[in-house]
Amino acid sequence: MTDKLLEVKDLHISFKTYAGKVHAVRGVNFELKKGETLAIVGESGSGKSVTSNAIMRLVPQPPGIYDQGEIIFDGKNILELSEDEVAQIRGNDIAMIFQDPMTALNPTIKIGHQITEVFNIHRKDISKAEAKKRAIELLTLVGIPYPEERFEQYPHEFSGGMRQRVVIAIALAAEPKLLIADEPTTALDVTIQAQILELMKEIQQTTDTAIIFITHDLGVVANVADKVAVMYAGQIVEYGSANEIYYNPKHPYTWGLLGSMPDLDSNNEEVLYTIPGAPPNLIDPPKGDAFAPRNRFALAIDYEQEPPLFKVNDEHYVKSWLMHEDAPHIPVPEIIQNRIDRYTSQTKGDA
Amino acid sequence: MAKYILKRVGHSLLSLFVIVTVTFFLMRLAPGNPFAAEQQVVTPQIQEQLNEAYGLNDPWYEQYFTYVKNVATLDFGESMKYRGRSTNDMIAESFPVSVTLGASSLLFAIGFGVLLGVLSAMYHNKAGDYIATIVAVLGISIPSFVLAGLMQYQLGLQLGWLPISGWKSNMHVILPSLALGLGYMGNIAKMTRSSLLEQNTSEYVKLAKAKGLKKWGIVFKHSLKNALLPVVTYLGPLTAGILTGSFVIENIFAIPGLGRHFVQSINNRDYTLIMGITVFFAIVLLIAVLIVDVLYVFLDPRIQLEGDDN
Amino acid sequence: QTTVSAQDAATLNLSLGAEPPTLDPALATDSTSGSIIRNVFEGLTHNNHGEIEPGVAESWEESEDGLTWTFTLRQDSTWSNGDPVTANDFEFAWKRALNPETASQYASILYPIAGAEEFNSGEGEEDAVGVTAVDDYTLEVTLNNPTPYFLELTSFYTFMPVHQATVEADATGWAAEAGETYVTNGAFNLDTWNHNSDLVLAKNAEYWDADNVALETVNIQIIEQESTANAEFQAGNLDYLGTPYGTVSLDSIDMYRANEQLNTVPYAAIYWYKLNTTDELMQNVNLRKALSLAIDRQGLIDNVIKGGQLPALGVVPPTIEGFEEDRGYMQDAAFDEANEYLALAMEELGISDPSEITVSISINDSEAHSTIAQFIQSGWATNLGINAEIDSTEWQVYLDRLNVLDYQVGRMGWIADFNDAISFLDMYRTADTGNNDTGWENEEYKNLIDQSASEEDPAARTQMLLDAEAIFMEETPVIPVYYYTSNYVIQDHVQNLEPDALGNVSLKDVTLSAE
Amino acid sequence: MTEEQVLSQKNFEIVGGREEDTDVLSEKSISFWGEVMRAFIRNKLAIVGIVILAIIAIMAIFVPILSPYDYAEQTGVYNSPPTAEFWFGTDNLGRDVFVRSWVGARISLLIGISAAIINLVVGVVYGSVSGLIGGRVDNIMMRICDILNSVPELLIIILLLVVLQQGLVPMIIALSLTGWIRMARIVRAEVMSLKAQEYVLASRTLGASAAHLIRRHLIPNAMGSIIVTMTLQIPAAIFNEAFLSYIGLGVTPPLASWGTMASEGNEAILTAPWRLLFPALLISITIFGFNAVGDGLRDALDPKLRK
Amino acid sequence: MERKKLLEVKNLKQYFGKKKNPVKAVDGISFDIYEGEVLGLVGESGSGKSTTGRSIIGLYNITDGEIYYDGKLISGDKSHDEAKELATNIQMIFQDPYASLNPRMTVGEIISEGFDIHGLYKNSQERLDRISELLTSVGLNSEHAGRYAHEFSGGQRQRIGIARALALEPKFIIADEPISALDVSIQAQVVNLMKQFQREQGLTYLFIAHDLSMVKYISDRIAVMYRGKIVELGYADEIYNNPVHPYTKSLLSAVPKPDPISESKRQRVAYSHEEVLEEELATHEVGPEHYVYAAKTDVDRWVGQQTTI
Ligand SMILES: Nc1ncnc2c1ncn2[C@@H]1O[C@H](COP(=O)(O)OP(=O)(O)OP(=O)(O)O)[C@@H](O)[C@H]1O
Ligand SMILES: Nc1ncnc2c1ncn2[C@@H]1O[C@H](COP(=O)(O)OP(=O)(O)OP(=O)(O)O)[C@@H](O)[C@H]1O
Ligand SMILES: [Mg+2]
Ligand SMILES: [Mg+2]
Repeated sequence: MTDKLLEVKDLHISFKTYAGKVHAVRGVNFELKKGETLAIVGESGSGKSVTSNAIMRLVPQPPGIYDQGEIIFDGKNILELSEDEVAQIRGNDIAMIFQDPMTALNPTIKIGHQITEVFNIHRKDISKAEAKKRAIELLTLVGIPYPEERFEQYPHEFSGGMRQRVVIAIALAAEPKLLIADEPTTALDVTIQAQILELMKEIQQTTDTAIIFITHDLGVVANVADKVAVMYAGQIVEYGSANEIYYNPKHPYTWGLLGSMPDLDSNNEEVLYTIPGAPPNLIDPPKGDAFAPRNRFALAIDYEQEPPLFKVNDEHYVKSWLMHEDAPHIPVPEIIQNRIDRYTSQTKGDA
Repeated sequence: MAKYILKRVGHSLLSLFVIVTVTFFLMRLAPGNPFAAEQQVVTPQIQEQLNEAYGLNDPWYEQYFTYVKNVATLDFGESMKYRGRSTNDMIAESFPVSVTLGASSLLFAIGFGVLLGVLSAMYHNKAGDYIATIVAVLGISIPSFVLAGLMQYQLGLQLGWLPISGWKSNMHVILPSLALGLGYMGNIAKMTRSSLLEQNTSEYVKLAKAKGLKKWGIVFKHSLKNALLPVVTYLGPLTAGILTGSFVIENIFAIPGLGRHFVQSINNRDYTLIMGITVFFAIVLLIAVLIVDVLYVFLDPRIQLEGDDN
Repeated sequence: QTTVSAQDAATLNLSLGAEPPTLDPALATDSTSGSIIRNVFEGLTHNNHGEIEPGVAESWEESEDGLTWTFTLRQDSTWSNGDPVTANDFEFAWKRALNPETASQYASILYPIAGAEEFNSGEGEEDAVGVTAVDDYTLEVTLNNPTPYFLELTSFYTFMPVHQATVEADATGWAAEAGETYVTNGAFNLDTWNHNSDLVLAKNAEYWDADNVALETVNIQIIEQESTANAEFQAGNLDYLGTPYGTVSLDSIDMYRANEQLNTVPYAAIYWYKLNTTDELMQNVNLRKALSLAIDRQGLIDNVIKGGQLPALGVVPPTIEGFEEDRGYMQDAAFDEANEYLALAMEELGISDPSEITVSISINDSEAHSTIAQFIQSGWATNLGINAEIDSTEWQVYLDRLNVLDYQVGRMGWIADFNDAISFLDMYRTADTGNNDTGWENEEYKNLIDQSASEEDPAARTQMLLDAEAIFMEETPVIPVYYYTSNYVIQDHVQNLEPDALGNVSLKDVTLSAE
Repeated sequence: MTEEQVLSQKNFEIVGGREEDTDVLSEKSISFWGEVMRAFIRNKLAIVGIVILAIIAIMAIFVPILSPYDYAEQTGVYNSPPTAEFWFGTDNLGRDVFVRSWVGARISLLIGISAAIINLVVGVVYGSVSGLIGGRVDNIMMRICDILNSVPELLIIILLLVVLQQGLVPMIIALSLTGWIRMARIVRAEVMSLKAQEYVLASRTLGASAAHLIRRHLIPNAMGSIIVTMTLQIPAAIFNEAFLSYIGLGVTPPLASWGTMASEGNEAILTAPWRLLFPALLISITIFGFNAVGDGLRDALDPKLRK
Repeated sequence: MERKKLLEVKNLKQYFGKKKNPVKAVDGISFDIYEGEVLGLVGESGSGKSTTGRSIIGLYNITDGEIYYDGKLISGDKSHDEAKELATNIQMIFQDPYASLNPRMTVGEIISEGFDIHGLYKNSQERLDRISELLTSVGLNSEHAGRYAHEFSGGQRQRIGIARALALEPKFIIADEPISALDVSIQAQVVNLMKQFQREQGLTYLFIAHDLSMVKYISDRIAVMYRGKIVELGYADEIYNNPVHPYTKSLLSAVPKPDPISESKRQRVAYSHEEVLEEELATHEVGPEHYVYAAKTDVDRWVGQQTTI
């Protein structure tokens, strides 16, 4: 109980557009403990960013509307706080790293100032000199060489990877309890991505920060996550520990995600597993299971009724009628099973 | 930087040369002459004397050459209409007046324009936005001579709050500055608004919010400066234009500024004065644009001056 | 501000419609400059509403043949730098104005003087010019012909003396600024000249007649926009509005008349439409007459220009002696007669329908001219059934067009420099005369003008000019429209400020009553 | 357990995906302009602007046809304030200011729209050529613009009006003399950024010529800015016409434009204020209308501001 | 087996910016592409991959070097007709499915743009048939021709891009990161489609990507670029199993794997660039058709290390 840092309950968020009301988040539940990393995966438009922005109450209003639900952080419902109280939490208790390192920094303000600004806002007690010292420490921490010189430079003098590190440094400045990273590496090279991931893990180990990590790259998730939430069309369709999701995936959408990316050991003769079609229109979400039209194993009921969250085990929940006892047993597709087997045998072999 | 400026000055001199040439020929192609008057007491002989005295009988290339030489030495000679008065003196006298008027209306335009722009961006699509936008567009919509006339009549004559015309005290600056600045204010407000709105959807503003900055903090510490960059580009030529005087406003308020000289010199075919003012205006414009470009480098660290190899 | 200082009490506030182009008497060409020069300089004589009174000259004598004038100068007239004003200053000034190097545009006004035109044209000698300082206080002038208006001319600004040493020190710059170098001899000194903004005249304490000068200070604001000047007058910041210090604009006349503020006095000036008699259409005299007769001048005056002007049915204004009465050349708004002439004209021109005639009225851009042109255009259309177009061009272009006879009907105004009929008639002596612009000439007319120049008997001379005018009106190379009036408004506490027939004001005589 | 009962075995048959469901596009094809239109219609100020302009256009078309007075007709009622007969009063020649105002509307709008069209054609061609070719050519072309901007416009206009005689057409040409530069600059900037777009590169890899690129890709995509600029250049031309009228270079009388009427009325501000008021009001309202529409279009065209 | 060289790139250089201080986007690279194969091009961001592709297709005036297509020199100044001719042989698929389709054109117009430029299918029925044929072949249907690109999802858009590239029936296609901007679930659709065309129509690809796992999956051979140079080139398996250049090793070590256990054990190999004198650099064959571009001494050292591991 005590180490439960964040709890999201039945969160519904929609956007008013003139095409209609977009139901971007449709009943999301999860919780997060101190020092834990939750990865949220899912394709574009599935509501990952909206969910994470909601935690900092950054969903723009208008057009966004918090329809329903609670976000309890440190015992307080973020959605009910005043604007000033939320501002107090932002950047201080909860910090965020954005996807695009190229545009997230103000191009006309020196890097150093963009970091020390956090102290100006939240730690009025810290002197200017002290703030500068800490900023330089942070730059060192995120692995930026010559931090004193870099402190005085502008964002355009930094490479993409370095800018992303600066963004991380800003996020870390106030030693937040929760760090939300919204696709922090999507725009980066694999090598730089790997460095950033290492950096984040390292920091987490020293500061015991909880992390919400948003991505659509399952490889990255495998690297960082303790728990994984797979989102589809505004809902979490599969939720569980990383091992469960990777080695015992149950939801056909998760299969699709796993199967569609080859790995370095894949046989290039075989055809990649694909999820046909495109995600549903969230203005008028389909009845039943939103994934059904793209699901080759869709059941008749999928078109009628929304599936409940089935529990596979304590660490694994799946929102699919396939988990129903009456449903036919569908084995994990071969290509994915093969890979799982390969991984697990390797592991065994190594062990 | 120095190299860049030098290069720019070079370009400007070239432009100046072309401007001088074009103006010279335009001017001489236009019918009329500086000595025309309704009561033509000027006999052909006298006309001849005048032409001789002002070198208007020389072949065009000689006259052109003289002009270019004058431009090079920045001495334009004596006005043809205001006899005995040197063109340089006339510019030197009237420019400070225009600068005072221009600067005060610019100050007004920028101050209120930015304020209105910020207000309407901050209350985007709310009442505040509509009110500010309407004020801005109204400013743009009223011809300055109409506005000037109305203010003169209402504030000057009817209410007696401010002087109607003339150029004597600080009070005399107020009405003309308002009349001159209101339109620019509207434009600046509109530009600030749209550019600020653009900034507000940017990622760095989101990051600033995520840092815990409040609404106004974000505007003043982050987005406003960036939003004003396009406004600064607009200000370059505008400043040059506004500082070199507005014929309409100066005429209505009887202000001894440069703008009046400019239009009158053309009407009078006062060749030396036309030339002097044109060159002067071009120089001010070129300098203003240069200053804005250099200023831009300070405001926007991303800009690398071409020709400035680190 | 509870107390009004003595200074304030003797201050007059005026406006000028433009910056005076020059304050050098020899170079001035316009009434704006004249309105200042007249008050800071003093010529041999004063023109007090047609009465020629002594100025620097105490007395004068005209020879029997009217060719020699001898002026005796007063000895107490001094320059603002203390030097006495001498006959030599006049001789110098006049010869300077005539000197081709001075390039004075108004030199021609000195041409009645013997040898003047020759010298000015570069053909004669300076010494041959008929003006001599016999001694310090005696000036002798020899004329080409007896010139009845010569005495009046001596009050004109080109005839003002200048201070030789000053002018020689800086021939072009001496009159460019107020201050030491601007040495004058009039009732006022130029105290301040903020170019394009305002001038301040201050009473000249050394002036010989200073005791009779009431004003201490005259502030003259330069205000181009008529509506601004109007507003300033209504706000009480100007004491007078009217020739030559600003104008009562067309649009405000009604208002001032309604307030019973408007004053109207005669003005030796005419507004006329010149006709290009070399034009295919306009060479037809009957058409010219038709056009002239078809104008409702009184209607124009009453409804549009409203300044109490007089319909011009001749070319010499009634301010001029011998021309006071209507000469009966034609009727105003004689539409029937106009149509008769038009019928004749059409026959001659081989035109069957008036609508085939299109006349182009050229004007320069100006609201007043355009208003009048539109009234006349509309009148011609309704009364004659012809088409009229208005061709409005920029001022300089307009003058150019008139000069080269590239027009059909063109507006012009003429203001007499001296109150004599010749001022209106001389320019049509030949087709080449500077201000003719109509291409018209008439042998008989020319002869009459030439004879009048040497005629010594004033009555006979007037008759010659009347005859000339009759010929002119018969041929109608110009359509007279109206004789100007000077309209002015004035604050109640100002007295003795009224423009004369030439549109001049003498500030020397102005007095103020306590408010 | 009620739910359980509903769930029969049949419900759990595999029926598979309905791929076609997801690939189906929305019923109605929404073109880019359709989208812009929708955003535009939601902008209240812009709609006000459109309504204003529509009313003015309708009045300008019909009033001179239906009015009992001709615009040049001198009724004999001089300087009358607004009455039941003369809604906007009469002027110093006794003409009906109402009908003159709407004839003036025709002239001013004609001048504004024609000048804007000339600016459009010249500016778009110049700007897109300059932007597409780039490099030295661009540099020279832009310098020419700079120079044109610093030669006194009035001098050029006077000369032009002299050469071509004063009138409507020379007026329009005079007003577009430097107006196109703004358009050219904007088009150039757009083209510079558009030409790096992948779809332009794609077209180039297909072997497209410069003319093809300009016609098919660059201009259509710069259209948004072009239209916005144009809607803002119309009022600018109306304004400049008023200025030229003020310095006496307006249309030839008895024709009226708002500019000539306002500048004449300006002199009568103390005595016949209606002569200033109505044309000035119409100028202001129209310019307000164009600005509102232009701003609305700009907002509608900018997907970031579109909601 | 004698393979036919479809494309030969010799010492290609592409510099940008000022003469004095140029950005050397591509700095002297040489490689061949054989008919029917897929050559994968990987490397860090900014290493010059896109520039290479664009130089080949003639979007830039190359600074130096030669490019031969089917034995014909295609680099250097070309007439408009030659450029058009080239367009029928080489086509390109772009990275960004949003930016690469003109938002003001319908899908049909986009696909048929090449026909207009080349004056093909003047008959409107033929043209419609061809458009619908192309749409069907990429898994869309002919009714989509009248729609605008923004009405489609990313994957569908990329298929439209492919259809456009195929419209002129080229033999060689440069695919510049055709899947990086797509959702994971949709990447596979596109890759499958591209492979299908390779099989069915014998297309040759230059496949540019930074996702090594996808590149390895689709490519026959792989070239690794680093700072404007190709540092390693060889068969896909060879590169993967026997990387020689430390940059390649570093790259491989950084590729994430959807496997938590191996991820938790993963050791990233860092690479730090060492400046080597230009003259010392050369291409060395370290295995069968496996080339490394480096100084001789370095190569020897790396190969030595290779065996010891
Ligand atoms: N400001 C907004 N206005 C309207 N709709 C919005 C807005 N922000 C998000 N949405 C909608 O909400 C849905 C979820 O968006 P969200 O950004 O959370 O997706 P995501 O999972 O983060 O996708 P990505 O991987 O592309 O970042 C989308 O359908 C999007 O269109
Ligand atoms: N048109 C251009 N002008 C100037 N520099 C350019 C231009 N195009 C590319 N560059 C520069 O050339 C270098 C190589 O760019 P290129 O786009 O080829 O890299 P890339 O390998 O495709 O990278 P990415 O993976 O980010 O697409 C970069 O440093 C880039 O900034
Ligand atoms: Mg997102
Ligand atoms: Mg690239």
